Parts: sequence; structure tokens; C-alpha cells
Amino acid sequence: MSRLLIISRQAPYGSSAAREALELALAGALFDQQVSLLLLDDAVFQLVAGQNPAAIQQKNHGAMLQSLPMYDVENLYASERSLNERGLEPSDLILPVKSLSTAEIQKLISEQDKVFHV
Amino acid sequence: MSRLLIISRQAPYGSSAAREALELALAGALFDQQVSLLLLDDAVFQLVAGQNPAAIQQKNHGAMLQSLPMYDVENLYASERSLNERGLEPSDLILPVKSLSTAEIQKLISEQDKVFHV
Amino acid sequence: MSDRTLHTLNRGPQSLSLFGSMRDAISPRDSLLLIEDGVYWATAAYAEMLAGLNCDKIYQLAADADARGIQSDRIEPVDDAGFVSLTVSHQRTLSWF
Amino acid sequence: MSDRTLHTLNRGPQSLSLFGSMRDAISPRDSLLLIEDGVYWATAAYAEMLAGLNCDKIYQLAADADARGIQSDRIEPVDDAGFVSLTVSHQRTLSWF
Amino acid sequence: MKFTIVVQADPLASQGSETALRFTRAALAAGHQIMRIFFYSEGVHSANRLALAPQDEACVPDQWQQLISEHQLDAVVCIAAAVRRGVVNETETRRYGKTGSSLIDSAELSGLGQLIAASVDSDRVVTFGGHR
Amino acid sequence: MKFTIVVQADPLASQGSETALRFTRAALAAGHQIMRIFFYSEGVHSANRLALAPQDEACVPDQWQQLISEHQLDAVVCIAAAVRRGVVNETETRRYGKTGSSLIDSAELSGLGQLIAASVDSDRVVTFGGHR
Repeated sequence: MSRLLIISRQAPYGSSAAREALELALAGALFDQQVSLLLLDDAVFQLVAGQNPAAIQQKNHGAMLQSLPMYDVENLYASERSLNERGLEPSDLILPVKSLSTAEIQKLISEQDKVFHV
Repeated sequence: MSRLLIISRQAPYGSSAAREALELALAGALFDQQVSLLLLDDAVFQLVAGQNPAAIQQKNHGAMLQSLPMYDVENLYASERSLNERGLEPSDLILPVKSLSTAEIQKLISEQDKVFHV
Repeated sequence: MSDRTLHTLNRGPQSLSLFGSMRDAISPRDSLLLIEDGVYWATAAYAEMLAGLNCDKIYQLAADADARGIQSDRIEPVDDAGFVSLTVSHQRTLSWF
Repeated sequence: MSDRTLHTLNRGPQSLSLFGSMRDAISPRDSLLLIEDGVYWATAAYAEMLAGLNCDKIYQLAADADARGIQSDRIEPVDDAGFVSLTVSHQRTLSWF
Repeated sequence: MKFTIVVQADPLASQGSETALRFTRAALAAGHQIMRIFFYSEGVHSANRLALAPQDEACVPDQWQQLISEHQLDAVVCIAAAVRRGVVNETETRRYGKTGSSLIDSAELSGLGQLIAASVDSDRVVTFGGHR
Repeated sequence: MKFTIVVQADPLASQGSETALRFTRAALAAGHQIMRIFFYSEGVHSANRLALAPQDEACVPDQWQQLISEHQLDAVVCIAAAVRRGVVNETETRRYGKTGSSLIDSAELSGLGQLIAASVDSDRVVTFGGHR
């Protein structure tokens, strides 16, 4: 079993990047790898509660994120700095996320076999 | 004759954006419009002297910029702030450019019939 | 009619230099419409940066704010018809992306 | 062999938040390779920001620096073979774009 | 008023092409005239008829094809930007010794002059950009 | 060493696909093994055989086709990312009720599992990204 880290840096909806990061994480989990997902910069907006993309014809990204634990993507991380800069509190978020300091981000990366950035 | 402003914000080579901005400026001039080109942010790197893209199989962007006056694109502008932040002096540049303050950028935009950003 | 430019901005707060160039280019009579990921600038954390823009009115595209779960009472929402109206009431549109 | 990550960065100085995330993620034993528009970080104006990175060595891809007219004596150039060698000598590669 | 719509956004990588679709529909509904829709830069991918979307997803090129046909709009795809990106008709692929086509029926390949001409004749030009 | 190369860059909008080509050639020249080249996200446009370039310019998909064929490399294009972007074979277009194809001969459409499998079996994974 390999340890795979997927890094996402993009907000949902404005581009397909957030969704494609999620799909790679799911693929890793479906192939029985140990997958972690790390959200940096505007990607932490993926966690915002109350998303309703019906009017822009897209699928609810928040709901897709919520389904990750069901597919055994257990490790969902976000940059503490990115969350703080955007004023996002745990109560604003659609699911719990582990907030990481820079030291913890560095440690997480050093523990991986492969790191993807989508 | 319409006054058309083309804004570019991208460095050369890393993407096709810089080149496509230039091609739109040329098209405007060939169709006898009064064309201005404004370089902001990393786009001021388009002006750097001594470009040699042979090894990356691309055309010399600096040489394309130098040809603009021949095609009657006479108004080449750059943000003073963008140039200063990147430490670019007139002697570093492949051709003379009018350096604009924020007030001058605002005035330039207000004088245009149409503004493009490529 | 006074000469005014409508600026649109479609990227979020991580595109800080894009915001900076837009700030340099916007004039006191101009308006700004936040679209797509640009609506994240309407969140409370960026209220001060938006307030620092030397422009007239700021709007957000309602469908994009709704999609992203953004609630902002301070920024006026417009629908697609309102977007069209804004391009009509301003002499030119400048899209920042 | 000590555990090291090779970071590549392909965007220029206007992508400041990308640089910031890379800075957060880079470790003292890691290396950074500037590629494509990333080589603009090797210019004098950004020397202080590069010096502030808490990492081991910094390289630039020679073909990209040449293409852009960037001369930087302080940053070691590597060719494509050197890029491959760096990916071999580091346990993993993380691409910032 | 007369509008020129410029689409520079990749329909997948960015939301801009979909925003442009909604804007164009709203402008038509308000009684405005669309002089031309011009696809440039990554926007040319919006005119790729081979793009396929699952049934529960929007297919942006199909939507452009439908909107352009329904209102008989003038739609031009920048030929220089398009051929390099594989958005082509049979004439172009044959010219380069290949076969096949991918351009939607309702749009034609032409030069940047078509953008300049439409812009000059329009009251407003609205650009929908992608990610840079 | 065994490498997996991930291409996520649009070959026109970004330089990343060309950098990946150079890297792959250099890795082969150094005697390394390329387990798989995987095209994902905007990188799938690198596998569009309909892309046409003027004679004095590089055609990135043609170069990939040539490199993959010459060294008989394993090249996979993410099917979900590709079909939405119009990089398709006849099987896929027919499935969606259209006709035509645009995928280079030397690559096949398959799922993200092919990226995971190759990555796990490789010593190194190197990603070439585009603009975001």
C-alpha cells in the first residue's frame, strides 16, 4: 500500500481542477492506497457549507467532499494559514478537516510515497 | 477609427497568452484602428532584452514586440509599478516603453472605445 | 452620461496580483462586478480590501455566489439580466481573469 | 539516503500565493527547481524572497532561463539531464503550478 | 444595443464559457443584438463538437451550437488559435495532410480581423476569460 | 529507475507539455524506464491528433505520438477528462451518438486507476502542470 498525497489549490466551480483532484483521490482509495487530500489557498473554499450550484449547472462539490470518508479517503487536511486568511471557522465548514501548520504540512509531505498536485 | 486597448498580464513562453495579445494588437493595427498595448504584472518580462528561445522551440517574443512599430502599433505602455517591482530599468529592455502611473493607466482606459484582455 | 468602465473579476483571493492590477486600473466612477470565483472577494475577510478600491459600486453575480455558499449582505447581487444592464450602463467592459 | 523532496515551480512572481504555499511546504533538506516562467524568480529583484526559503539547494532549468533572457549567477543552472538526475536524487517530486 | 461576445475560456478548465452562454441568452432576452460571438485563445475549445458529456452534465459546445443555430447568430472561431488546438474543419486538416474535423457546424474559422471588425461595429464588447 | 510521467498542461496554453516531452527524452537517454505517460486534466489536449501547427512551429501532439511510437511507450489518456474535452476515439463518439475521432494512435483512453497503478509501481512520479 502506497501513501499518496493529492494537493488541490483551486476553488470549486471556477475550474475543473478541484473536481479532478477529488476524482484522483477517489481513484487512489478505490485502488486500496492510503490517500490523503490537502487543500491549500483558495481550495479551502471547497469546504464552505451551503453550496448550491444548481443555477450554474454543476454538481455540488461540498456533497462530493462529504462522500470521501465513505470511500475510505479518511485523511482530509487543510492549511491553517489558508483557512485563517479567509476567515473560515470550523462552524463554516461542511465537514471536519485537520488544520495543519507549516511544520505539519512539511511532515505530511515527507511521509508520502508520491505527491500529486491537480 | 476606434481606439482599442489590448492588456496583457502574462510572461512570454510559459503560455500562449502573451503571443495572442500581440497578435490581436497587430490585427487591430492592420485593420487601421488606433491600437495601444498595455503590459501589466509579469507581462513586463516580455520586454526583457536578450531572449533566446531556440532551445524551447518557440519564436523570439522580444523580436515580435520590436516589430510592432513597423505595423503601426505605436503605443506601447507598461505599468510603472510592475516594472519597479521586478527591478526592470530602461536599459534592461529590448525597446522603449511608456511607463504609466496608476492615474495614467486609469486615464488611458477611460480614453478607449474598447478594451481587450488576452 | 459620464464615462464609466465596468470591471469584471473572476478569480478568488489567491490571485492577489490580479486584484492589484484591477485596483490600479479602476477609476472613481467605475463599477466592479464579481463573477465566478471572484465572488469569494465578497466574504467578510476581504471587506477591507474591497473597501479600499477607489470605485463607485461593487456587485456580485448571484448564481455564482449561491453556488459557492457565499452570503454577503454588503455586496449587491445581480442576475444575468442585471449583468447585461451593467454592460449597457457603462461605456466599456474590462474583464480581469 | 536522507529523505528529500524536489519541488518544481513553473509560474512567475505574479503568482505570489503559489510561491507562499511552496514556501510553507518546503523543508530544510528539500531542493527547488525553477522551470518555465518560474525562472523569473531567479532575477535580482526576488533574491531576498528566494533566500528566505528554508530549503537546501535552488536550481533553474537552463533552457528556460536562456529563452527569457534571464542571467543569474547565483542560481545554478541544470539541463534536461540534470532535471532527471534531480528527480532521481530526491525521493519524490512535488510540482507547483 | 449591439454586442460582440469574446470567449477566451476553456469550457472545462474554466467557468467562463458557461458564463458567456448565460450572458448571451440574457442579452438576447433583453432585446439586444449579438453582432458576433468570437472564440479566441483557449475559448476555441468551446467550439469542439467532439466534446462529450455524461447525460447529467452540461456539454458546453453543444449548448453553443444550439444557441447559435436557434438565433442564427454569427459565430467565428479564430483560425490560428483553433487549428493549433485541434478545432478544425476538413479543409484545414486536408491542408495539413490529416483527416477529420471537430468544429461545430454553426461556427466558421476565420481571422482576428473578424473580431476587430465586429468590435468596431458594436456598442459593447464583453470578454469572458479563463484561468491564466 | 522507473518513472511515471503525468501531463496536466494544455499544450498551447502552457509550456508544461513541451517540458514533459524534453524530460521524457532525457530520462530515456539516461537509461531510465518510463512505466507510463498519463495525460490528465488539460493535458489530454496533448493527445489530440487534429492539432495542426504551421511548418515552422512545434506540434506537441505529433511530437508525443512520435516519441511514444519510437520507444513503444505505454501512454494513457484519462477517459473522463478526455471525452469532455473532445479528445475521443470512434468507440466513444459512437456511444454518445456522434461521429469522428481525435485521439492520437499511440495512446489509449482509460481510467484514473491506470495512473494510480503506474504510480505505485514506479520509483518516481513527475507531474507537468499548466496554468491555474
